[in-house]
Amino acid sequence: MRNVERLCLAHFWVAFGAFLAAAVLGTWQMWVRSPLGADVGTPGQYFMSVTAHGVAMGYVLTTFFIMGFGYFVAVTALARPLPGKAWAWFAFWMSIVGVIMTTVPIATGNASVLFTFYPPLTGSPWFYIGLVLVVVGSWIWCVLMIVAMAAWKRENAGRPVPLAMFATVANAIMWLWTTVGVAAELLFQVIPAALGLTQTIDVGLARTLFSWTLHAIVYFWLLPAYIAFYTMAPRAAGGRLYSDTMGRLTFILFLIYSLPVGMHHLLMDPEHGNGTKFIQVLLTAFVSAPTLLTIFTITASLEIAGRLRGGRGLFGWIAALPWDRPMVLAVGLSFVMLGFGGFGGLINMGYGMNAMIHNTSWVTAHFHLIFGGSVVIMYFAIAYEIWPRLTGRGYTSLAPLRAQLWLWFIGMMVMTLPWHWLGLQGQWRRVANFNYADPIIAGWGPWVIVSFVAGLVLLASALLFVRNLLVLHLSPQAAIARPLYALAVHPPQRVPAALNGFALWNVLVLIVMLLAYGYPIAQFAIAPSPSAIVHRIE
Amino acid sequence: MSEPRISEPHVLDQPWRVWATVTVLAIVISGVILGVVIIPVVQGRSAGIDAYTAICRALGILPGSPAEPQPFDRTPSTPVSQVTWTPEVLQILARADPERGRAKVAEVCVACHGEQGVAVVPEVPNLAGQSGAAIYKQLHDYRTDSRTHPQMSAIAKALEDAQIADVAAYYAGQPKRNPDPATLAESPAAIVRLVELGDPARNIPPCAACHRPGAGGPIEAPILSEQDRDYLIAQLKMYASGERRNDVYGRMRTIAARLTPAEIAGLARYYRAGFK
Amino acid sequence: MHSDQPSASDSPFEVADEVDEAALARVMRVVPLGAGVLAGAAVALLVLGYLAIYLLVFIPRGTIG
Amino acid sequence: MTELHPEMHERRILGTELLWAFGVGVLVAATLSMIVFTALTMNINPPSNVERIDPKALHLSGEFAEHNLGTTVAADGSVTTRVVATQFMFVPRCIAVPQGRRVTLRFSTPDVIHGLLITGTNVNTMVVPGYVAQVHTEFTRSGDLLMPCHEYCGIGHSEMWATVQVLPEGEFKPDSEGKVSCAQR
Repeated sequence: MRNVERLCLAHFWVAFGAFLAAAVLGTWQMWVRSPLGADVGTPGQYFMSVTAHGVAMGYVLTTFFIMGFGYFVAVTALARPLPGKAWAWFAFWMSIVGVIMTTVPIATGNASVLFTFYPPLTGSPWFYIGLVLVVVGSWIWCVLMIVAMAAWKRENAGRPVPLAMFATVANAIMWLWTTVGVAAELLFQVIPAALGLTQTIDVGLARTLFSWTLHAIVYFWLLPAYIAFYTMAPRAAGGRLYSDTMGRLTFILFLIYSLPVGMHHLLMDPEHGNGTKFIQVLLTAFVSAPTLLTIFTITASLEIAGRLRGGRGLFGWIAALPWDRPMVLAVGLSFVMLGFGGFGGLINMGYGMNAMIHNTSWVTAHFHLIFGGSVVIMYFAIAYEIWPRLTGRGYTSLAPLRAQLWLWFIGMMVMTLPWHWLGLQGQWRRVANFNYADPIIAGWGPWVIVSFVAGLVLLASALLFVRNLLVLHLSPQAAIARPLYALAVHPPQRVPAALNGFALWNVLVLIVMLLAYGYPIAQFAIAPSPSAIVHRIE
Repeated sequence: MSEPRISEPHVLDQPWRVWATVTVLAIVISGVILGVVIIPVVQGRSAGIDAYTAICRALGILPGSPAEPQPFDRTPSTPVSQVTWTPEVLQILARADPERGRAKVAEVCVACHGEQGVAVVPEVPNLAGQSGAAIYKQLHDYRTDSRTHPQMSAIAKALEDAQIADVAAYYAGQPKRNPDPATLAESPAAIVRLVELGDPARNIPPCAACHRPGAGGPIEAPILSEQDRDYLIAQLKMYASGERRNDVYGRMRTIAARLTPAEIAGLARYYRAGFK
Repeated sequence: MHSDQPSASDSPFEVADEVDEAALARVMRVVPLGAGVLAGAAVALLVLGYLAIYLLVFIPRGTIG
Repeated sequence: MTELHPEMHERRILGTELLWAFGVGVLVAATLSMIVFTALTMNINPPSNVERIDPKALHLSGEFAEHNLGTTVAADGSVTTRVVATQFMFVPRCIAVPQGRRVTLRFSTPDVIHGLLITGTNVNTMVVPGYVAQVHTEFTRSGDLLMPCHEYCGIGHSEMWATVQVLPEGEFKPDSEGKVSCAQR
């Protein structure tokens, strides 16, 4: 096996190993919360599990998957060797060390602060330092992606960067901007407190810095799915990408709008005024633009494929699509979940309306649908699509792959729809148990059980996913039938510099971030909030 | 990336630069005008708040909503404890000297609390391995009469802040004896449940959420393992009746009032466990 | 081909696909009508749902400020 | 492709995308205008109150000292409820509020981050140490409601909730000091 393939597979297996462990924990948590689990587990174990679930899904699965996928794209889309492969391995091992440093305190109950930290609660310093190492590892990946694209551009002056790589670099640059907030929070506030160097924390500032990261990080997780939508799905369906330009514009819009919107996570917070909140709500409304553009462009691309396959009439092309191919099926299921999740997100960003659902199961449902549903199902599809190319082996049957995708879709929908309903009734988040004797809560019980059963379905799907990949490793060698990346209906010959690089957009991000976050952060220097004493969970 | 390439079409690029910048800035500026000026000023007008105040409130420079008058404060009152966990107090605790504390203990405390913090008189708390902050808080409260005791009030009043910290540091440094799991297993399931899970139906949090080392609860929460049984029963009863009230915001008064006498006895037995 | 390149020889994006240009030109006369209607209906439903929740659930629960 | 005027073709594609983008813009504007309209006409805002208070000395402060907590009716008839969120309970644990009257709810915490909502209403705020969180609202229906802590505040978080009694006008009776406590049931 050659080096880059080993590099990609190493990243993917770490990601999916963490995913499987987190899936088990998530299912267990739903059991504990349900009326069936009244005597299962202690709150200490529950919050330990929630911390591990969040860290594994949000930091390990995503970061490792995205790094591995980025290396794959850099080599395949640019058709040139990866620059700095030794650095890539260094970043991998550094991130592995970070994961271990983070996992140990979680497992011993010394870091039950959830993956979103909540200072002035603090856990073991190793927990945070480990996470910093993972982030620094991902920074190396970002630099490698930028270097790879720059090298390609030098060698191919004037030609448009392949969309897959353009999007990957957009994600890398976005991630560099994104991590500034959490890095500042950890390095200047939380880690000194966890080490005992400081005894107090300015909590308002910590929350504001984390909000800087909190929304854009989700787009960092999301972009691989969009890369698959634009560059893989049209070809898998047998068609072409409707518009390459819109693809570029979409990823640029994500870079600009995913960052200055994090304060919509703080709409219910007391440390900011209405006006600064409103500015970011307005910007949040515009972050729906790249997604809505994508929905249209990709649906049009699929329509091309369906009509080429003989579909007629207004909607006849839908039935004509090759739904037996995992990538096409995943895109379809992903879009359905994106629709429901997007609806939940619209409500979340509703300024005052956020009060109706803030920190209820509605929010949990929203991000499980968007990330756990529409994004992770695309991680599956990407894995299924490129695993044969990494191993040189072929699937003997696609049926278990389809079954796994359907199970994931059904499980996610059945789990999250009751959560939306319960959230609307005020079921709150992050609790180890509910008092089902209370008349208000009693009625929630059956729905909590339904979502627990759906959690079992999700667990079955997660196991089947790993099984499908393991089976492939044992399958016979096979030639790969089909190229991966889609052509556009009009493959771009020349594109404006603005759509072929990020200089302009970085300047715009800087300006917008100064406008959106400048005063909200500066206010803590102008009039610091009275600090809170650190509470150590160790 | 910053240097435009020779063969990239710059003619096309110019409008991109201009229009992208104009669009993005127009969106942000319309947000500023709407959110910081129009909405608060209109809201303030209907609530009788002047435009300047409304805009300051929208920015977070002045407290309150642009749409509502701010309520007035109430007069000050007698707090149940004078202790505040400021960095300065934590500094005093951190700078405490266990050796000076040992001398003070030998002079004053030893008669009841024992040299190593193992009580020699009934109904007196064991202090070995107790959290320093907990000891500091109680002594300080005796000194300010937030908590009263025939002997302790007088003793505490004779101590200075730094001496209290020294004594606390000394006892905190005495070896903890971890509860013996075998003894703990003999506790009734209902009591273990109360400790680990609390009672959701009665709104009682688990004891372990605060009273275990490193639980992350209130700073002053004492560690309860190996505590004297009679002492615990007496304190829980005094909390329940309101006779003892130096727990800030009534955290223990509320919980103790919801415990049955049998549970109080069971918890006291549980926490004595392991003390041979 | 460089040895670092995965075996699939997934080539750069220009690799020709199986799409017949004449057929593509034919379907492009209709596309994106179906997609526009489908995506448009879906997005319109989302916004209608948003307005419905705003007016029928949020406002009746009491205004906040 | 070449025989079908690719330029025209490409322009048509971009045209449809622009048309779609215009539609998207209209819908985004529709959602935002709902927000702006209700903000202007009904004074709807997310609860925001940048009012600093020292969490370390909260119990010494006049306003959030123990016996000032709960619901008070001022001389001018305005109703203010003060609640402390602490590990792991709300103080007081039962809150009486009037139905159909403007109420100002004020919260603060001496320790860590908490948050709260009142089921079936729009009352929802984070309680961040260092600040007084404030919600102005009107309870539209009477009855007993739950007020749980909805933000992770430590191992005992799950057992942290209070009850809110929304009392009809006749039952909401302040005592001589203007205080209103929960009805014993």
